[in-house]
Amino acid sequence: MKKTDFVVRFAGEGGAGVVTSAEGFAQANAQVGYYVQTFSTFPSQIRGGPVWTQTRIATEEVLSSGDELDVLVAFDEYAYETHKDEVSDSGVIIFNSEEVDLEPDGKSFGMPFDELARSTGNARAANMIVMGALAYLVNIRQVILEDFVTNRFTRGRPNDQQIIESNHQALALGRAEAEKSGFSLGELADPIPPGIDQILINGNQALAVGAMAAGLDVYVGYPISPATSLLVWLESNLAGPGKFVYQATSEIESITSIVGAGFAGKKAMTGTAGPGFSLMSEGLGLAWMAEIPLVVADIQRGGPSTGLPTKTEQSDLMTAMYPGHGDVQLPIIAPGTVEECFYAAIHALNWAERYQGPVVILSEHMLSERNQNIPKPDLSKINVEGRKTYQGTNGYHRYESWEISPMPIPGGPGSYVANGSEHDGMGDTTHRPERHIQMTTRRFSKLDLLKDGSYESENTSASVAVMPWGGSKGPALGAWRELTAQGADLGWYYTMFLNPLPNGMVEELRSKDLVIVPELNFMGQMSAHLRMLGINAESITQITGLPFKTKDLVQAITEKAGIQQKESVPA
Amino acid sequence: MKKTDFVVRFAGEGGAGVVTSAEGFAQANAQVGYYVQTFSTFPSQIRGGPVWTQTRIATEEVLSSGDELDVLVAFDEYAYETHKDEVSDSGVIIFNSEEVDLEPDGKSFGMPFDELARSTGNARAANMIVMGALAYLVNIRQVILEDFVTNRFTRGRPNDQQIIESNHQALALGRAEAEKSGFSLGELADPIPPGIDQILINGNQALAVGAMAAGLDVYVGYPISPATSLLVWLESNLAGPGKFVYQATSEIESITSIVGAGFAGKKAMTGTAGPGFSLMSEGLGLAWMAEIPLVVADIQRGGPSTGLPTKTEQSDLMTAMYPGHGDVQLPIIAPGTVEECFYAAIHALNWAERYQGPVVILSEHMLSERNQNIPKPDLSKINVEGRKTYQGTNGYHRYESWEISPMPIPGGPGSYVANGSEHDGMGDTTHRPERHIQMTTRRFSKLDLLKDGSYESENTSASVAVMPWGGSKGPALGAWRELTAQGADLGWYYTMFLNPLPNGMVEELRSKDLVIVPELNFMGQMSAHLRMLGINAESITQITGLPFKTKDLVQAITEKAGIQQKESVPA
Amino acid sequence: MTSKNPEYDFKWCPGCGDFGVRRALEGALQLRVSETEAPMENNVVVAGIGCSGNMVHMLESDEQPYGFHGIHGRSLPIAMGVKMARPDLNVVVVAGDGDFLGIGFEHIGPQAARNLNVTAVVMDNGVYGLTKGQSSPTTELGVVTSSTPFGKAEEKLNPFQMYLSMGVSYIASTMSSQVRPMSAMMSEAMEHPGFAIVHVQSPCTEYNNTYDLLRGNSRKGIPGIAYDIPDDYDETDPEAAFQIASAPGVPLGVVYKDTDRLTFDQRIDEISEKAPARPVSQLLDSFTI
Amino acid sequence: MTSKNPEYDFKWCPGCGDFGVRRALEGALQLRVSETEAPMENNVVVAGIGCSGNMVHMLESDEQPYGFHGIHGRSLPIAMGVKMARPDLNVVVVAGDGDFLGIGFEHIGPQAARNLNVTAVVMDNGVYGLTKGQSSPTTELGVVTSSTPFGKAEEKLNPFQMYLSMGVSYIASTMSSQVRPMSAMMSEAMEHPGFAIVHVQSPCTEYNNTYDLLRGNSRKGIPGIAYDIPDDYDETDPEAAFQIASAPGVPLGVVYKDTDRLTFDQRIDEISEKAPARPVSQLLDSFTI
Ligand SMILES: Cc1ncc(C[n+]2csc(CCOP(=O)(O)OP(=O)(O)O)c2C)c(N)n1
Ligand SMILES: Cc1ncc(C[n+]2csc(CCOP(=O)(O)OP(=O)(O)O)c2C)c(N)n1
Ligand code: SF4
Ligand code: SF4
Ligand SMILES: [Mg+2]
Ligand SMILES: [Mg+2]
Repeated sequence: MKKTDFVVRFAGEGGAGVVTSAEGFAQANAQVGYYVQTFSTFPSQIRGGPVWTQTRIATEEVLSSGDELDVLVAFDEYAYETHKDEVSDSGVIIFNSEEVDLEPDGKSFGMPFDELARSTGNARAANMIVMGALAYLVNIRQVILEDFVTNRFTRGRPNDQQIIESNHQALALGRAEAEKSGFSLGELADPIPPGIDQILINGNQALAVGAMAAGLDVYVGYPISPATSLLVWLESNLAGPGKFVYQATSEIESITSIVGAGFAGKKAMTGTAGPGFSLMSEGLGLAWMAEIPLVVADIQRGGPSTGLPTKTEQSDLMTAMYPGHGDVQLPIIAPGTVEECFYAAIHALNWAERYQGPVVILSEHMLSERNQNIPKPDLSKINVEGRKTYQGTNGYHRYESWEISPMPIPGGPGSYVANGSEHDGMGDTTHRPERHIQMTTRRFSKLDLLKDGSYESENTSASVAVMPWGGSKGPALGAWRELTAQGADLGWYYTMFLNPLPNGMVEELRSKDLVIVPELNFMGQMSAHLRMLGINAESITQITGLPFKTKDLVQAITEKAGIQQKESVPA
Repeated sequence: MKKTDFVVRFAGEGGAGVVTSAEGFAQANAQVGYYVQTFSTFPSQIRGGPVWTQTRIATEEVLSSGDELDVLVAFDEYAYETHKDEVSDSGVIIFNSEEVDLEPDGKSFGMPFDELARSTGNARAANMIVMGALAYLVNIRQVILEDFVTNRFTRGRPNDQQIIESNHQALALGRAEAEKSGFSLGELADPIPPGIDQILINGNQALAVGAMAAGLDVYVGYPISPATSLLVWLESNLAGPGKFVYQATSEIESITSIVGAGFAGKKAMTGTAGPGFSLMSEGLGLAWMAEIPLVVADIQRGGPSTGLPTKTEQSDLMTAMYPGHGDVQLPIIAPGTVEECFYAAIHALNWAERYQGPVVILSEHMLSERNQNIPKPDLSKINVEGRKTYQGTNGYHRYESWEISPMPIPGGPGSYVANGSEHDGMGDTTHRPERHIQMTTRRFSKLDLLKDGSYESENTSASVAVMPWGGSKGPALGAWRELTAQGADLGWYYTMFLNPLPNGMVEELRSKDLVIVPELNFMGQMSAHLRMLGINAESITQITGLPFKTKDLVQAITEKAGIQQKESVPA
Repeated sequence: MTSKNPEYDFKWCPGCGDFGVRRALEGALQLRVSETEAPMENNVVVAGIGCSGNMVHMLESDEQPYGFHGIHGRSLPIAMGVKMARPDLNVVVVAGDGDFLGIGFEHIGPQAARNLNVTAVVMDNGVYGLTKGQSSPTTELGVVTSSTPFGKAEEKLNPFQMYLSMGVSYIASTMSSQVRPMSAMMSEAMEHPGFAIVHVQSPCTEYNNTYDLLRGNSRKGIPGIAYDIPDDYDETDPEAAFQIASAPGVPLGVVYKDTDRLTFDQRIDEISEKAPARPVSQLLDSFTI
Repeated sequence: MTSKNPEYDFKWCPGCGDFGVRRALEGALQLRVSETEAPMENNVVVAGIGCSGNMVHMLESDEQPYGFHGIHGRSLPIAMGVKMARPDLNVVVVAGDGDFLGIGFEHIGPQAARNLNVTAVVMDNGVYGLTKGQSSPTTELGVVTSSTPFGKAEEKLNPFQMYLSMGVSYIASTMSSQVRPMSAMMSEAMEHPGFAIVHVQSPCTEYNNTYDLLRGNSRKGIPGIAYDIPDDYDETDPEAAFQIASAPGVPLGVVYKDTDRLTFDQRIDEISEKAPARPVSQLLDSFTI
């Protein structure tokens, strides 16, 4: 039987070509219809430092970056030592024999990456040497990589041909080396091209393009890992009349300036990570109170405080929901895949306009850096919502009604005062009890407009269900499928609309004996929220700064569900 | 039967003597052993504006400011119109006939406050005119007020005698006027002096003195209602070598500077209200992460955002518990009475030292402004906890262990880096998974040291219980007593230690069919937290900016408990 | 808007300097409406938190500008959001010394560096009025306030030196009693291409009554520290401006003016001309495998 | 502390200016220990967030000062807390241009007004290093960075004018390659009674390599903008200081020094002498009915 799935990790010093090899290999295979996913971790230091990128190639959609390695490509000694234990029993290690010397161990083979590259006359072709070797190991047709090379280096420059040839030669050399080594991992099944247009994109890029597809006008952000790439990408791409993108001096300036832009009629957004989100606490309360549409994308990293800037975690849920003092509860959309990052941004901007208030997107380091081929969104099918603006004459009182009402835009009729103090219909400050009751009711009633989100549910008759959120969706789905295949009676629930939860979902979940929530935090934040809603939920948590492994979840779910089944016997 | 309870509201323009009359009347009666409580509301404007203060006098401890008025003292027309409907059927209205003119309505009588005052040769004696009249209405012995006057104005100044006489005269005139009016409310029973030393103090004063009793060294605060009085009072009273009190430039400076002071070995505190608390979000996360002892007193007001600065609310619970991004959950102590404000401060400072981290005191506008006579704290009985500091030699790693460990103090041995990034034993930044696991476990394990708090419980066998928090304790206790007296089978639970809840309390509450939580917010924040903990809790909420009335709670609890009883029949 | 609104119950104390500032601002806004023939709704007043900020509710014209009464210290970034979203609108900030120069201080420099085209009216009373009399950055060293019972331990901030070294491109100084000249300054500031600050000495009769100090009081033999900037003064000369800023007393007039700098929105326009505005479909295509 | 700590994995890039600053600071701290005979533990280094702030983990002496690696932009108020809690300790802030002059800008003025007796070492590389090359307040107008692909739309902030107008009482300017003079400045700054800033041009070889620009490069025909402040310069003269601050180029030396002002802790001491220190029992008595 042919392999349907291939996991390779490239590891070495930053700058050694680790990332380019990994992403090149992914792209080459994506081009012929394989499903690919890459996951990278970077050190905190700027230049050099240990880097690794994992590429997974499969004939079906890839849910996670893979638990075990089929191949480890070790660019140096440290990389070899650090990662060798994650290679599966049947796996192979390719190491750079210029950096590492090893007794034959029946599992590894070395080749001189750079020497071979230089022999092609192109010192920068080391990554092609590696790719050639990999191609041999799982028997990927050479032409796939050759075509990739040809496309990439056909740039209309005089030396194109020369570069292409040297790279083809490198591929051949690598392939030959692998063949010499005598190792083989069998044959990777032919791709099953999805037959639709695809794009290869990472989570933050998808989020940014999605926001633009939803009509983003203004983006103000302050650099912070892993959200900086949103700012950097939009600085180059959010262009044209009426658009404004800028680097603020702090997150306090980011949030308060988009409050101003939202008030002035624009679709405005900022992006940040935990520390910046905490600084936005007061500004978010203002947007809620004054009813200003805007979106904050919190690309979560390890917390609290400065925490773990380059690690992944799902620990900002509580603060996203209750960002500050007083009665406030923010709408939250948390994408679980690279593709969902695109749609989460669209829904978030739509929600902000629809309920006239702030919306939080909770993404994650893991998604922001992940490259994946996804179906190319069909823009013609996307529903973009505009703001219900006031068109009448002056004398209108924006806040007069008990529920949502058209919003006047500066420069147009209906001038009022947007006010962070409790206010009356026209926005003037007041302390009358009846006004505080009316306005609070008004603000919360608007959340009901956002219960139209969709959710996934499978085997809904089961009394125990699995319900991950965000980036833990992939590994959890993998584990659920595996357990279900083994005959376990487990329900599956998933939504990216965390608050408010889609209509009907809460009721369904309340009927379960147990809802198991895999999440990457210590407190079990999502299960706590579900318990608040009267759902009997428990978390499976992990705080390693890395995504769940499917096999770990299979075990943890088995235990939790098992325990529960026993307990529920006497009842 | 004699009256055991007397509620009078003084209302008029700011500056007209409303507050002095109310507090003077309270103090005079407190001096002879009555239990008194005053509650004031002020307008947002600075000078003038409508003010009212309510004074309650009773022969037993006063739980709330009182639902209905026995007497309204209206200094002007507006005051009369605004408050007259809150006077009980048997009540009386005294109005200033110079400002209000009224047809006799069988319920009100007027007298010329200022004219009468001037006739004593002391134009500032109007408040004594009023007190004299009040004394007659409930037959308070004149000597009580006369002695009060004598004490207050014996200041060793040449004209003391003259002032005292004019005031005595004013008391007599007021009494005579009331007698003329023909009104009477029966006789207030003689006081039952508690036979212990008492002090008359408001919530913020009690909190500040309590903090000093616990050894407060450093206070840095930024003005904000209703917390400003903490700063102002401490600026004058937190003095002496090694003490530091200062007005910061913002709440961000407040919190980060006390982080520095706590790190340097001091008992440090700041005070604020909602908007300032939101700005402290990032700083609080730092204190949690770096494990720095400090206390933040959040004197809650109406929220969110700038909200209702001069109104009372209990809506900062969620943000106090989850102040920012990442896995963090802060200890919270919420006083429910003026007396508890004093002890809450002591416990909070003790907790901060004991678990080496930030502690939040959640007080309320309602308590901060309330004057009440309370047993004078016996300082000899107070347990003040110091910090477990490191005394060894250098090379010590503060964060090495999995649980709490002695803290080195700058200037002494054991230098380390206090770090807001995830760190190793000596405080250097690290990204290793095992460290994040260890440090997170360490930080949360320390919360277990704080479960020693006490809690009140009555009729614990009942399946339905009432459990208020904070300032709603008084009215809830009144309602619970009334219902219990009527034969309802209701349990009573109360603690000021909201997080972590005292040992055993959670287990007890889990055994209830229903825990009813009266709280002054919209979301029902405390009951949500209890549901997270697996307790079947529901809230009774109110968002008028005013405290609960006992009678309203009696009704609401009856309904909730009633509903529940029906439902629980089939089971 | 309160002239017709009983629900709004805040009032300034009798004699508060802010009354004069309000009259001046009302005048400048009216004038702008009549001169530009753009409706009053093209004006946005962004207010800080303080007695001063309440002005946004108290403008008594029938036609009302838009208003934003935000959070303490953040009026400038909110104003930036409004202005960069709609450069065609006239955006005016009204704030107190504590709001603008204290907790909000961090926002002045960046807007000066950008030359954001808004006008800020700062009502400086050297005290925190709304919170009842604590010291502010412009309270003198040693002064006793409710929060400094033994005297302020901090030196007074010099607003004009700050504005100059930050590069604010229009700086005017006046006092609340000078309604007409103040109103003219405000009009000029709104016209000015760039970041303009009208810094007004606006006495707090309740906690820091400086009327005599400013205008002098012959009966009490108080000289008065406010003085008119001489006519021959060159307001475009930074050197001269620094001298005035460093000298004692309160100058009345335009301290500094630089009309040659591009405004933030102009710079952003220049940039967007360089920036390729590609439709979203093209951006998606760029990720084609 | 990293010389002996494998767990700490951050490294500066080869050639980073911060290496030189570290050597200078290590020297100044060592010198202080030997001169004052107070142990190294009497020194506290409060770090900002950035490549620069990582210095707090990298001091390679065996005896280690205390360190605080806090949050972005808040090193000054943390330092104030430490200093006012323990005036006997020597408190040093190490931070980058973004941390100190950007998000943390609001904290400089108040500390200058208080004359807080701490030393701040600012590593100015005109860029956000740790986040990989975005513009900072000291990035020149029009410069292209990863966050300003079409050029920065904001004028550069002039740190020295800022420090002067805020009233910082000791201001020195140097560059990272001048280890010995820099170390001497740091020592003097620690000695200085009041708020001292040592502003260091510390090139970022990865994103903003200004070595040639600063020191010049004859081969490339680059003159070099750093120059020594002449010996006859009067560092106590604010006028002169303002001129240097406004002139082009990077001065090397002490720009301004005022040793006559009281420090914040001295002022607070004066106050506490006026303030009656009453025992808690007495305070309680004052509330007796
Ligand atoms: C974050 C926050 N902190 C504190 C306050 C309380 N507060 C309201 S106004 C004010 C200062 C007012 O002083 P100023 O800005 O000078 O205005 P003024 O009242 O003197 O006109 C303060 C501290 C607040 N509303 N928000
Ligand atoms: C609140 C917050 N916002 C953003 C960041 C991300 N961040 C870390 S360092 C830094 C700026 C570093 O620049 P600089 O202060 O100049 O130091 P350098 O790295 O250049 O030495 C930023 C924006 C953060 N850690 N915290
Ligand atoms: S307190 Fe001062 S600033 Fe506020 S309204 Fe009264 S006079 Fe004006
Ligand atoms: S990025 Fe720049 S500042 Fe940071 S370590 Fe490298 S050279 Fe130094
Ligand atoms: Mg003021
Ligand atoms: Mg920098």
